[in-house]
Amino acid sequence: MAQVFHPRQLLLLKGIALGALLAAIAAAFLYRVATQAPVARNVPVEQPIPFSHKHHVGDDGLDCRYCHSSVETSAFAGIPSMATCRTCHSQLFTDAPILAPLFDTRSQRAPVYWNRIHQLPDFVYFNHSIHVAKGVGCSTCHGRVDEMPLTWRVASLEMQWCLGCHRAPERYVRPRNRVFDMSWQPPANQLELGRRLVAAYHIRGTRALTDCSTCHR
Amino acid sequence: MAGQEQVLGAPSSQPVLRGSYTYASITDKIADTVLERPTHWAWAVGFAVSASLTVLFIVAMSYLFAKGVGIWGIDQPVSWAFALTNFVWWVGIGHAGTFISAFLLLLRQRWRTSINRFAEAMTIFAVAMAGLMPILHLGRPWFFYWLIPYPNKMNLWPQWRSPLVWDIFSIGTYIIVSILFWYMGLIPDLATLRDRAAQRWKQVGYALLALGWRNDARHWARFEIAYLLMAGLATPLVISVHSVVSLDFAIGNTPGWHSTIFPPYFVAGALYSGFAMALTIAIPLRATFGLQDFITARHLAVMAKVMLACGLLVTYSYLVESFMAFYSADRYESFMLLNRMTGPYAWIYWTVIFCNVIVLQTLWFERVRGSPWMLFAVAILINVGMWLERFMIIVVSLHRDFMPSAWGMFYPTFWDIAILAGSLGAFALLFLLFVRFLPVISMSEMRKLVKERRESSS
Amino acid sequence: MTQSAQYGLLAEFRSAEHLVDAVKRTRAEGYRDIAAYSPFPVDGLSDALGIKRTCVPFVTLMGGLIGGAGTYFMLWYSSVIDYPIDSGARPLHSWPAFVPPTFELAVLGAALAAFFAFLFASGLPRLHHPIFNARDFDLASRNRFFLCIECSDPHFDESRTHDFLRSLDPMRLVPVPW
Amino acid sequence: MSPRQPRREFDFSGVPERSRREFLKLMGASIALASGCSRELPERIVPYEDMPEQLAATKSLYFATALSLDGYGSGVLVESAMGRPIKVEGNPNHPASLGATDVFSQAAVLTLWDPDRSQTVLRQGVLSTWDAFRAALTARRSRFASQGGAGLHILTGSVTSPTLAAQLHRLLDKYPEARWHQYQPINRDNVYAGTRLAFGETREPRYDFTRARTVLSLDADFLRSMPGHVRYARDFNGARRPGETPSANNRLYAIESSPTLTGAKADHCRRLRASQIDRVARALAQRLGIAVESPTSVPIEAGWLDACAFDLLTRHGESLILVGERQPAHVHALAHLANERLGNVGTTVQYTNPVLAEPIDQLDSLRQLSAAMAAGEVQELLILGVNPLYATPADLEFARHLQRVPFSVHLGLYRDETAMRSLWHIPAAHELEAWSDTRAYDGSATIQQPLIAPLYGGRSPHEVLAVLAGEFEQDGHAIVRALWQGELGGDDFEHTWKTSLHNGVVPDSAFTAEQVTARLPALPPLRDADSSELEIVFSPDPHVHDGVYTNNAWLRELPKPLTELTWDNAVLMSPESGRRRGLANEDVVEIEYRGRRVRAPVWLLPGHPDESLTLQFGYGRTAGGRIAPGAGFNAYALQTSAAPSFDGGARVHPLGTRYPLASAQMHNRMEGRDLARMLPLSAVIQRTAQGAQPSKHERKLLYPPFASPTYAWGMSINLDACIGCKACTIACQAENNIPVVGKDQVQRGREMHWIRVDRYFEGSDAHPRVHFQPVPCMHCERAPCEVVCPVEASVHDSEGLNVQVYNRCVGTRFCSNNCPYKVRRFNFLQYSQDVPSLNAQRNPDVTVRMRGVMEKCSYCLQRIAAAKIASEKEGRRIRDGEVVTACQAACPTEAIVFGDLNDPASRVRIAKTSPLDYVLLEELNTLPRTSYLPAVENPHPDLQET
Repeated sequence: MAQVFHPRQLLLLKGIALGALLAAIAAAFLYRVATQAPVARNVPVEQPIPFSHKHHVGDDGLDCRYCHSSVETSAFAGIPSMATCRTCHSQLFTDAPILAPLFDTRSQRAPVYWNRIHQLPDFVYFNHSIHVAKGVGCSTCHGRVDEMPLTWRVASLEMQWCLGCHRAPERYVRPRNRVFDMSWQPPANQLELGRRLVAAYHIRGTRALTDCSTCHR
Repeated sequence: MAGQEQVLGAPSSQPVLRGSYTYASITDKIADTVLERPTHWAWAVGFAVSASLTVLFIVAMSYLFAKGVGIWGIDQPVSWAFALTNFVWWVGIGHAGTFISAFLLLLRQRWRTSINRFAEAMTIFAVAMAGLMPILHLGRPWFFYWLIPYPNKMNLWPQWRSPLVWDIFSIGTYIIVSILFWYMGLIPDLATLRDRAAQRWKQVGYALLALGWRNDARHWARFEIAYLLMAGLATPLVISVHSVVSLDFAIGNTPGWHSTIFPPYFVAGALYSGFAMALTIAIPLRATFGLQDFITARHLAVMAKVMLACGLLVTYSYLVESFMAFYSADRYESFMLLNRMTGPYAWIYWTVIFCNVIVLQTLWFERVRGSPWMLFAVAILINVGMWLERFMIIVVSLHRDFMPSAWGMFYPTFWDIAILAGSLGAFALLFLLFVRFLPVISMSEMRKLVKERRESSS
Repeated sequence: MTQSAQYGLLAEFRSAEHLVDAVKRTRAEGYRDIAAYSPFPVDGLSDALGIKRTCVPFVTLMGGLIGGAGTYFMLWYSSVIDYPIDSGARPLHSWPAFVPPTFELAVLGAALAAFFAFLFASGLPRLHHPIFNARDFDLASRNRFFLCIECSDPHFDESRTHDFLRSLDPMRLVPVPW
Repeated sequence: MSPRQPRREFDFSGVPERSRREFLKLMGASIALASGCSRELPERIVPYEDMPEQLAATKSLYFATALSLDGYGSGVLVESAMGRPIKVEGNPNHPASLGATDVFSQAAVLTLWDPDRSQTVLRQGVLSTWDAFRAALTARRSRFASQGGAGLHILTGSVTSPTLAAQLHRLLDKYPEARWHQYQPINRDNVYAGTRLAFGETREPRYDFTRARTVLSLDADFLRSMPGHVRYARDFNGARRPGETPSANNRLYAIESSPTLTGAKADHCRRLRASQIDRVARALAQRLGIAVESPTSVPIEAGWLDACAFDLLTRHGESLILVGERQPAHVHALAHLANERLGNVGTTVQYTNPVLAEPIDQLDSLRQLSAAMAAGEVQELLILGVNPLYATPADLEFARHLQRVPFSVHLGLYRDETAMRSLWHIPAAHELEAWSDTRAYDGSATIQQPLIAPLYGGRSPHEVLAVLAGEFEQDGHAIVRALWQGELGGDDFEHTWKTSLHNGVVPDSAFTAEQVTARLPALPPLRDADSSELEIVFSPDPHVHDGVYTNNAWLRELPKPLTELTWDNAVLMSPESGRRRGLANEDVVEIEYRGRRVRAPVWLLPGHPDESLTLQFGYGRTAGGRIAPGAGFNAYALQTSAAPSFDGGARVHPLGTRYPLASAQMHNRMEGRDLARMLPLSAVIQRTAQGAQPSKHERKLLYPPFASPTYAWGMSINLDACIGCKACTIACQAENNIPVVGKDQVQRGREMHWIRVDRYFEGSDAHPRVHFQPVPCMHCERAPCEVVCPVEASVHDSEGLNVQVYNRCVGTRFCSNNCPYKVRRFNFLQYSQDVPSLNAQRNPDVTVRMRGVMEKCSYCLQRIAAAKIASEKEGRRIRDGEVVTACQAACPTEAIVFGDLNDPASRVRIAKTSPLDYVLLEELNTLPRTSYLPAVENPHPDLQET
């Protein structure tokens, strides 16, 4: 009887097995990538008008609510109408070519299509107003927007990310008057402060905050 | 041929191995079925039929995935029907294989030796068919993995109190353990095939599967212990699996489901239908491949006896179910029973009773147990009867439960039947491939049987 | 040394009894690096070879315990600690409901452990082995019984061992090349 | 969701800024629209050019307007999400609504967004334009103007609109030879004729059930189909709250020729053929002391009539007799006289000026038009909002005569039968798209304001008439406003106008009661009492009415009261009549009547009078959308102008074939189970006096339920108040984006309604007692569905809601098997269609479910969440009544109460403390949060019904 396999063939076999394993891992990784949110995290997103939050918020000191006017009253923070932009830009930089779409919307009825950065699945009902009312700051979820020339997304917006705060709001809440403060940093005694604020703002307990019905309807 | 065996006298007095075989001749006979023998015409016909049904199965599954379970006849209130019936039926069939290979091994029943291999194959293919059904029946089958715990971005877990999760665990465990057990038993035989294969590709294939088995006494020592341990594990497992399957219903509150007798009732029913299927397969198999010396009339008779015992347990369960419906004085329970017997699906109830209780009684007669083709007919009827029994438990209980305003009927569609027929075809196809490529009888165990017979005769 | 050219000497026997007898005598002669090959498990052969008790049962037990305990812990942790959810007003720690999965995974753990312990203890898979170089060794999976004395044995001496094996009355005696 | 092209802004010149509606799509609203659970696609955001005031994204606005049925208006508040009208609620300020609605109002938004609506002007079936039509009409004007309008005929339905009436009158003033015809298939001819017989002048009877202790209904379905029925149902049940004031309970006697909800709710109901009711009315009148000749044989036991008459007489001034629109004028007149004798005029019944602007005999008007057309006198015919080719008596042969009209114009919502055969077809604006006005049953006027610009460039009748008359002002808003400026006048008109729009009622516009004196009318000879001839009774379909809603899928799929049929109509007959002819359900018969034949499937309805057939209008359509044609049979094909309501002499020939019908309830008996309870009033009084009794089922709990520390939501359903109208079902459908599944799926038992109204018959087929029971999710505290869900898709939240997480559901359906109430609904196929205009109707706060997902009543979770967020922002608890579920809001009789069980003062908590409170299938120990109060019957002591 002879050997079925020559040692060299065995080496080849082992190589094939290893290759298959690596291919499986690569496939799993590719699947992860392919099913990611459509707009990547931490990557600035191109926009039809290269709007800079850094300039408007960081340099000019505009309040968030000047443009996102319904953030305190409605689920949706609000995208400013073109008229809002033109309150200043009817005077400033009116000739700048990059602002041309701003005027085209009126003269040519060509709307501006902003690329959406923060996008939740359709079955998730996020409400800005209640988060703002309970002391969740803009920068907690949106990051230092005042330092973003083009805006990008800093949060994963995955369910486990939401749960991270809903399970322990005291780690994130801040005083209501600092909600729109971009530069706010959690103090050293955040946990202690957070617990006080949770009590003061009547933030519901973890069980209620992690109810499925809190976000899904 | 039936007459031929009659002259040998009562089947129970026959040996478990006929003829005068040596180590070499028995090895050659079994291995040649795989390696040498030309394709039998019956195999070819069976292959063509089962392959066509498998194609139908694939078409039906594709259409199902494209359109949704609405292509079936299920509705409110009967939202489970064929798929779950098939599931329970196939799992039950699987049970006979494990029972033969593991439980009888522990009991050192020598008649197990020549039938355990194909019975285990039957188990694996049946459980594979069964395992498909719960996935097919999901509304969103692409999310079936949500029933399995794994780290996920939603921080969610399965809901452990649901018997469906227990099902995933028990069916998953069952199929893995069955495959391991079967494969482990195959390793020495794969080595034999490796050593005897003439063509290079067969040699390579069997060599890879044999993992370098050398028939070393050390291998044998570990093999025997591990095999025995696996048998010891598989035995309680097989009991637990159909118990868990029965809990899919018994945990529910539907009258006709919510019953404490279900676990033993289902296990007995599983073995009953499993042995019926084993006979359904064994009888044509031995005729086609000339295995009458190994799968003797004795084997068939013993399996018939087991079937009789299980069938009587099932009959007892029917009686208890009826008695409890009356004795509990529960309005819904007694209505459920009355509805089974006299409602729109009464014909199913009475067919079940005919197949599973009346026909069964013929097995008391040695004449029936000794005639392979009569046994075959009985086994087929019991297969049908057991499928209908599961249909009765599932559909006839659901269609009229608590709220008369929500009562309804179930009418199967073409696609219901296509899935059932397709799964039968796929099962048969797998089995035919198994018969062609792997030894249907364990050669190493048969060699040991030859030795034992020699010792006992000397 | 001759060892580099040769793996051992292989004696072929007709029956299992022959083999057991031969093994006993070989052991008595002081050989330790020996291996016996048979087409089916032969009673008494292990004892004759002096094969020690195997770890397989212990590993199986451990596999079962880890499977069971690990599962129960996972069930408890996930439903009591990680994400407690009111499901049908059942207690978070619904131990009766945790029994079936625990049992199933205990069996699974044990079965996997048994299988892999068997492979590990047997040194499998090993697709290439010098013993396959021996002529007619394929009969070991059909009807013949073999005894191999390996060159690595301290008592091994080409001619002396050859003579000894000859004295066991084998059907055939062949060298096993590397 | 892929980016939507913004639509052009609509021109609203002249429309006040306040009601300016935008149609730009912002993503907030579209979040919920894409199929709920699929993978996300990149989205884009299209901002407003100028953001309208008040219109914050994702916040709904409500506008008051009115929706009309047969001309009569009912006030509604329409929810507008991002400028899209998505849901209709009742208007609490409106007398015909008091906050509730009927099924038609709820379904109006679906008609609005119906993609099958007519979208273009057609000339001879070929695409044309509004401008071309205007030119053509202007050209015709020179012809009829020169002849004083001779040859110009206008056909409308019942007109209550003051503006439309004024326009028509102006036109007739200008062209005195022109003719205005009115014909509404379901009309008030008999009612008005009855008042003319009794009082000598046309009056509108108006009932006040709050003061009626004994009510006798003669074929009058005041709970469900008369003008004002929503209000009547509320008032009737308001006077019937046995749990609160048992002794003040009212008693309802009903005699009906076709089973109705009124008969089903009656304490004593008798089913007679329609022609027999005249006889009963006379016998009763005689017992009440009116000098009529007593009929020789009365088809009803003397004891029954005696008891009824006794109750009517003893409740002097607190009783009421009302007669259905089907019955001939002299029966109405008898009832008016009887009411006067009983002292009821001024208390339980009042007579006002007619609500219709021109209360003519409509059948006669149609006859005249038909004759004029036949004679070739009609040169121009404008058909405004009606469909006479389909919905007119067959013997008038409208279709044939229309061919002789050289210039015919049809204004309608659909390309229906009339549209296809008219020279011109103009798409009509929906009531929610156009300015108009309407009057309610009591004369209260509502100015209808548009919620959205016409989706398909539809026109209102006002605009068409303005073009016809060549008036200067052709804009709907200006026309309506001009009229009311004239009516209301004054310096503060602007204020009154705005108040009227805001409140949905023009102040003080209800008609005041007129003085009347009744006289005994001359009674025609009675028909042969022993006639055994088969009678035929015509009736509007309960859900598609006279055919106006045949293309409304919600109404088509809504199970009809009593029959539970969906999608088709059927000939209704009694089981006994069916047995005599060897007929079973779904058997097709040919009905022969006055030489005309119609084939129709049979449905045997317990409680139907023997030897009588009920034929319902609205089906057998040949045009008018995608789902309207091809279902059921056309009852108009048998209707004649000689006997438009009922007649004898029909014959039925079984054909031996079958036509499958889709019934939503397959089994009609309770099988002795304790489901829908009904108690006699005496038992209620006794039980109330005893106080709460321990349940006969001992509550033993191995595990106590989890606490609901903040809110504990619960619902109480009063079966006594429930009239089985199914407004709850359709309101829920509109609110919760519940898909329509189609007839085939309903036949398979796959309908999706989250709240169904079970209907059980008890007793004999001839005289069954009828039970109604709305069944939403019970929200069991120990929910059987949750335990068996393998993926935590069905779980409890901390407020005790049994929530279904669609995006987690894998569709095992075990929960449904394990739900003893069978309230779960499964998307067996992809039922939610991705049709742009239907997507626009969807509620953005509710996930649209995809196939393979289980769903069920959520207690309107989205409304709870909205209230919770609002209250938390204000730092307070949710108030009782702040969360109103859709079913509760729609219910005309306030049968459904919802609220927080932790609040000791909440209405639901109080309702549940009643000793009569019970839960379904209590023995299963599921601890439902939804509980029931039993129905109560208040029989006359002398009448022990069998």
